[in-house]
Amino acid sequence: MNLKELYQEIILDHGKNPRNLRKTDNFNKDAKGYNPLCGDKVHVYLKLNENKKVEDISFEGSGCAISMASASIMTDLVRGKEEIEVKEIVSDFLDMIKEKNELSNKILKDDEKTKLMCLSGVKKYPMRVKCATLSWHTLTSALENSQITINTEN
Amino acid sequence: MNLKELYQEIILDHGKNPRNLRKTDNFNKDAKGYNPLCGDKVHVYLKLNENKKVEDISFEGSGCAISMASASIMTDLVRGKEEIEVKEIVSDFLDMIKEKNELSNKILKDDEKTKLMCLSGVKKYPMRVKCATLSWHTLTSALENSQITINTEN
Amino acid sequence: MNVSDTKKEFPIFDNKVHNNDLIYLDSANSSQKPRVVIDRIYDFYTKEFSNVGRSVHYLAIAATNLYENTRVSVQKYINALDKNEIVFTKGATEAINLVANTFGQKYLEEGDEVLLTELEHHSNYVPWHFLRKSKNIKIEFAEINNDGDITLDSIEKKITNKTKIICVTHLSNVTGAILPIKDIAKLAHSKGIPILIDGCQGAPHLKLDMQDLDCDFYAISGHKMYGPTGIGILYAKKKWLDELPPYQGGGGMIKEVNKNVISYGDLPNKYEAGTMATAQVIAFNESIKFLEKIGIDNIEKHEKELLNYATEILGNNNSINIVGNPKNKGGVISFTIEGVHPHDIATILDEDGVAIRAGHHCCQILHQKLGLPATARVSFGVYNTKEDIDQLDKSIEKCKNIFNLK
Amino acid sequence: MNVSDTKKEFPIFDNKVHNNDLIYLDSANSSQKPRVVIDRIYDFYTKEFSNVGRSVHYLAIAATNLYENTRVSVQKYINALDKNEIVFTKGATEAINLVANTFGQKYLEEGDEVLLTELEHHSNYVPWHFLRKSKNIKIEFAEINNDGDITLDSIEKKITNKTKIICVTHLSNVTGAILPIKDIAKLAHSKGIPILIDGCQGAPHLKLDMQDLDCDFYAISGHKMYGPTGIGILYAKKKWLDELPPYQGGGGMIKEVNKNVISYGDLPNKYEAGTMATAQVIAFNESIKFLEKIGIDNIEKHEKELLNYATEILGNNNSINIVGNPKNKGGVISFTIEGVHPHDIATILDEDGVAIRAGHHCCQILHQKLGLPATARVSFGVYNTKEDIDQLDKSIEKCKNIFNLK
Ligand SMILES: Cc1ncc(COP(=O)(O)O)c(C=O)c1O
Ligand SMILES: Cc1ncc(COP(=O)(O)O)c(C=O)c1O
Repeated sequence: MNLKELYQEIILDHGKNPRNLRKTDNFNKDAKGYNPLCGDKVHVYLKLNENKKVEDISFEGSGCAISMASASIMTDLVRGKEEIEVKEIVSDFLDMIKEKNELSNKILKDDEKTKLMCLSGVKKYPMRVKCATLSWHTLTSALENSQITINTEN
Repeated sequence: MNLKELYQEIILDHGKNPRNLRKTDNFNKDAKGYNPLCGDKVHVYLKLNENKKVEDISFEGSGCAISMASASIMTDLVRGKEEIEVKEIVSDFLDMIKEKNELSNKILKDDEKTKLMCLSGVKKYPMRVKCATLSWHTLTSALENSQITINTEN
Repeated sequence: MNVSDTKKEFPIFDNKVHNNDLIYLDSANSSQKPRVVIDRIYDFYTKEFSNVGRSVHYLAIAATNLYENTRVSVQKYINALDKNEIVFTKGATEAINLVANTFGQKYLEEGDEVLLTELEHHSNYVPWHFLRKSKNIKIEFAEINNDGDITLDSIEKKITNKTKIICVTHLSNVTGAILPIKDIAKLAHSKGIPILIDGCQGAPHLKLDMQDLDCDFYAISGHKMYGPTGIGILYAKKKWLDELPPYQGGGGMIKEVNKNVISYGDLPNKYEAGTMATAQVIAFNESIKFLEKIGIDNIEKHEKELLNYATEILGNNNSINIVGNPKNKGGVISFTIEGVHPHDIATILDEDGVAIRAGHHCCQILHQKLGLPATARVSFGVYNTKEDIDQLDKSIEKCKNIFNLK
Repeated sequence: MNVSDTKKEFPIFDNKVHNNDLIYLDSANSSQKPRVVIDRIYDFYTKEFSNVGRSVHYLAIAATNLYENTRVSVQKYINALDKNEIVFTKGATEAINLVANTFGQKYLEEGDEVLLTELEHHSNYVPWHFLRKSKNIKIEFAEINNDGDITLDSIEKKITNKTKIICVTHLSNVTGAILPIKDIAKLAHSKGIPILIDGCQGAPHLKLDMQDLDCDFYAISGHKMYGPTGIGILYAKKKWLDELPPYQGGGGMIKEVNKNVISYGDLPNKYEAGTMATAQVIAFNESIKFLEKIGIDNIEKHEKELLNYATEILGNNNSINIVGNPKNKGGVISFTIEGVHPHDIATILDEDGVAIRAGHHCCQILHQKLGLPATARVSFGVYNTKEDIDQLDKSIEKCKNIFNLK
């Protein structure tokens, strides 16, 4: 049953008790994401240190279980990574959600990848893909310091 | 065949050589008629004398055989009539075109009525009824001295 | 026609969704179409198609007559005085834009006020917002009370001597509140203010009598009224249509055109520029006949029963919070479940074939006021049954199970 | 598909008109619909209907995908760079109104000039006239030459440093003249002026390549392109759609709404307020596929053959005067018969099942210039054959007989 794959325990857990749902003190990068059709909102805050390493990452926002869990898992996994690694993880995740069957990056550990793969259940729910990817697109935008609000409608 | 009824010789004759296609000198009533969809135009001029009798009536304009013949026959028939008689003829004609099978006024002579009945062929051509009635509506408007351009669209 | 049999008239219900029967509870979004309407479109295109009004050949004459017949049917259905008070548009949104644009052009000046309510759909707010930007007018919002209701009082409070038009929904697409339109019209007219009704949710479900309501403008969506997409209706009192300028310019709406001046056609042409949605207008006549056959009284009764039944069932569910409790309510229930986001509810219900809507329903002002980013909404049409609500109830239970709720 | 067989694809031709076969020569007014398009509408309403974009249930997702598929098909068909350069409207008239309104708001000021041609349809004149009234701009008309043609030269002559936009038809719906769009675009762009093409008659009959034509705006009518009524397309270069303000306001076109400010959605939503003509857009995909299957080169060739054949036959008839003699001509012939008014011609032809149009064809400027109050017009579509023209010829003879002409 697809629903069981979509709403795995780990998703429900992160959805209900999202990690890193706060605002990083002295963040130096941030971006907002918005899905105008369903009203999901996310604001991602990053603190990169002088070595371009993610010293802290957090988010604020509201949304469905999928979007909250996705943001929660994402922030957990990229903390401590270098900027260039973060970008690789993001693009690997987005590729996986769009077309690939697995993650291919060499940065995350196997158990971390397993955690991330829990989000792959949305692939059967095209309208919910946006929920899973909103925070990731927003993270990219924060890294690029672009001023545009990310809009997953398009 | 309906077409033969529509385009009787008398219609073709009046359509080709419309009587009273000119502008009455010293007219004291006039009105314009217009059919915006097909572009038919008519301008009716009247000279009523002090006894409210039609001393002269004429028209200018362009249009199809039906509309030209109708204006031509109309102007022929109402010349010399009293205003009140003209109104009766007009409403009798319009009733005939719309629903009745014959003319019931007591003003026109039988041969005049026969002439007028030649226009009844349009009854089978709903889109052409407007062509036959445009000049008549315009005559009414001239008598009422209304400033509105008659529009047979409605 | 017996209202309990109407499901059979809708071919869509012969189809399965995820191997389940379709339980369609999203009619406030768009209604399904009865066979008579679909067949009419088919027949028109296969046997009778032509553009209207412009040619004098057989098909064109027939199409023109059919097109105008719908105007008369609508006139009668809503009890308008004149068939030319019926303007065809592409939807209710366009109908409201038409009024905002032309009324704004002619009557609104800097500092003037337009009075809306907090219940309004974006389609009855954004067109007025355009005037706020272009003409520097002000927009005021009558406030909802704790029940999610708009009272006459809340409207009266916001009327000033600058208020130039009052624009309110007939039936809220979120709380289901039915507004006291007749009283609002009386109040407004006593102060010389015209009123516009967003009738999107009113038209398919309530008796429409323009003489009784006495509103100046009433906007209708065809596709929510068992009609095709791409057609809407603006009812407006003739004096407004005579006085206001045209909205769109093009073929069919003119009288005479030359290089320096243009004169506009009479009603109804003045507001129907270009080739209209001919087939849709013609098929919409079948929607009206369909509604007439069932009878609006029967529809109101049927939907009230469904509403009561659903309210009882959902109300008995501890996890469910129904949004608003208006005195007079139509067949719309918005709700939230503590601990489950509306989008997750919608996805889980969909797996059982139960189609509902989740989101802000184009009513962000209201959701902000309620402090809710989104709600789940069920809404009824003639084809719904109590069994549909039983299935809804079961699927909501499933939803709670998945989210480990009691 | 062989173009000579296409008549069979159109169910309308199974019907009789006044007991005669239908000879449809009024495609410039509106085209007939192939079975694939009609069936698609039927199937969509009976099996798949839902509103697009707003709900997350199964039917809504499917409808949204189908709707967006049409956008991509249109993009490819006209070779636009980006699918978001395709805006769905209710018709070409609305598309032109959209541009006139938004471009006018943003870029036109008192004294500015808009350059049209004497060939323009009212739909490409009245929307600009509105700006003449509201903004005090000027409208100039490039003049036709003796052949009823618009040359590059006649456009160049009227360009001044006040010219802000040039709006021309692709193919005249009266003389059939095909305008040198590519050259006009080059000329205009060399002076920094954008151009809008009224593509109503171009789109169904000519190869469309937005990169080659390089126009800024291109307006299309779905119903003239073998598609349903109630749908049109505005192609616009992305930079314009990004820069111009929205046209209609309502649900679906917003980003965030609160009581004081509203932000608008990104493309394509920004210009698609309210519920769109969902079924029509979805079915229009079949029109595009139908055209692609035949191939636009084959269509151009077929219609050119018909044009040549008809021109020869009508040209041999002494009583007939063909209007205009443009160098490059599409499948439209307007004519007059000395001594028979066009409306009488149309009525007499109709009795034989031959459907043509008579009147000013929404081109009063041109008819004034030609000194003709009305003309008769035959226009071709993929389904026409040489036999149709033979019947036309016979019926014209009958017409002359009735009017006692030689
Ligand atoms: C050249 C031209 N422009 C514009 C239009 C208007 O198109 P529509 O009526 O589909 O909006 C037409 C069709 O009547 C046309 O032939
Ligand atoms: C209350 C209300 N107003 C306006 C609209 C807009 O109607 P449409 O999208 O048919 O133009 C809707 C439907 O979404 C509605 O529910």
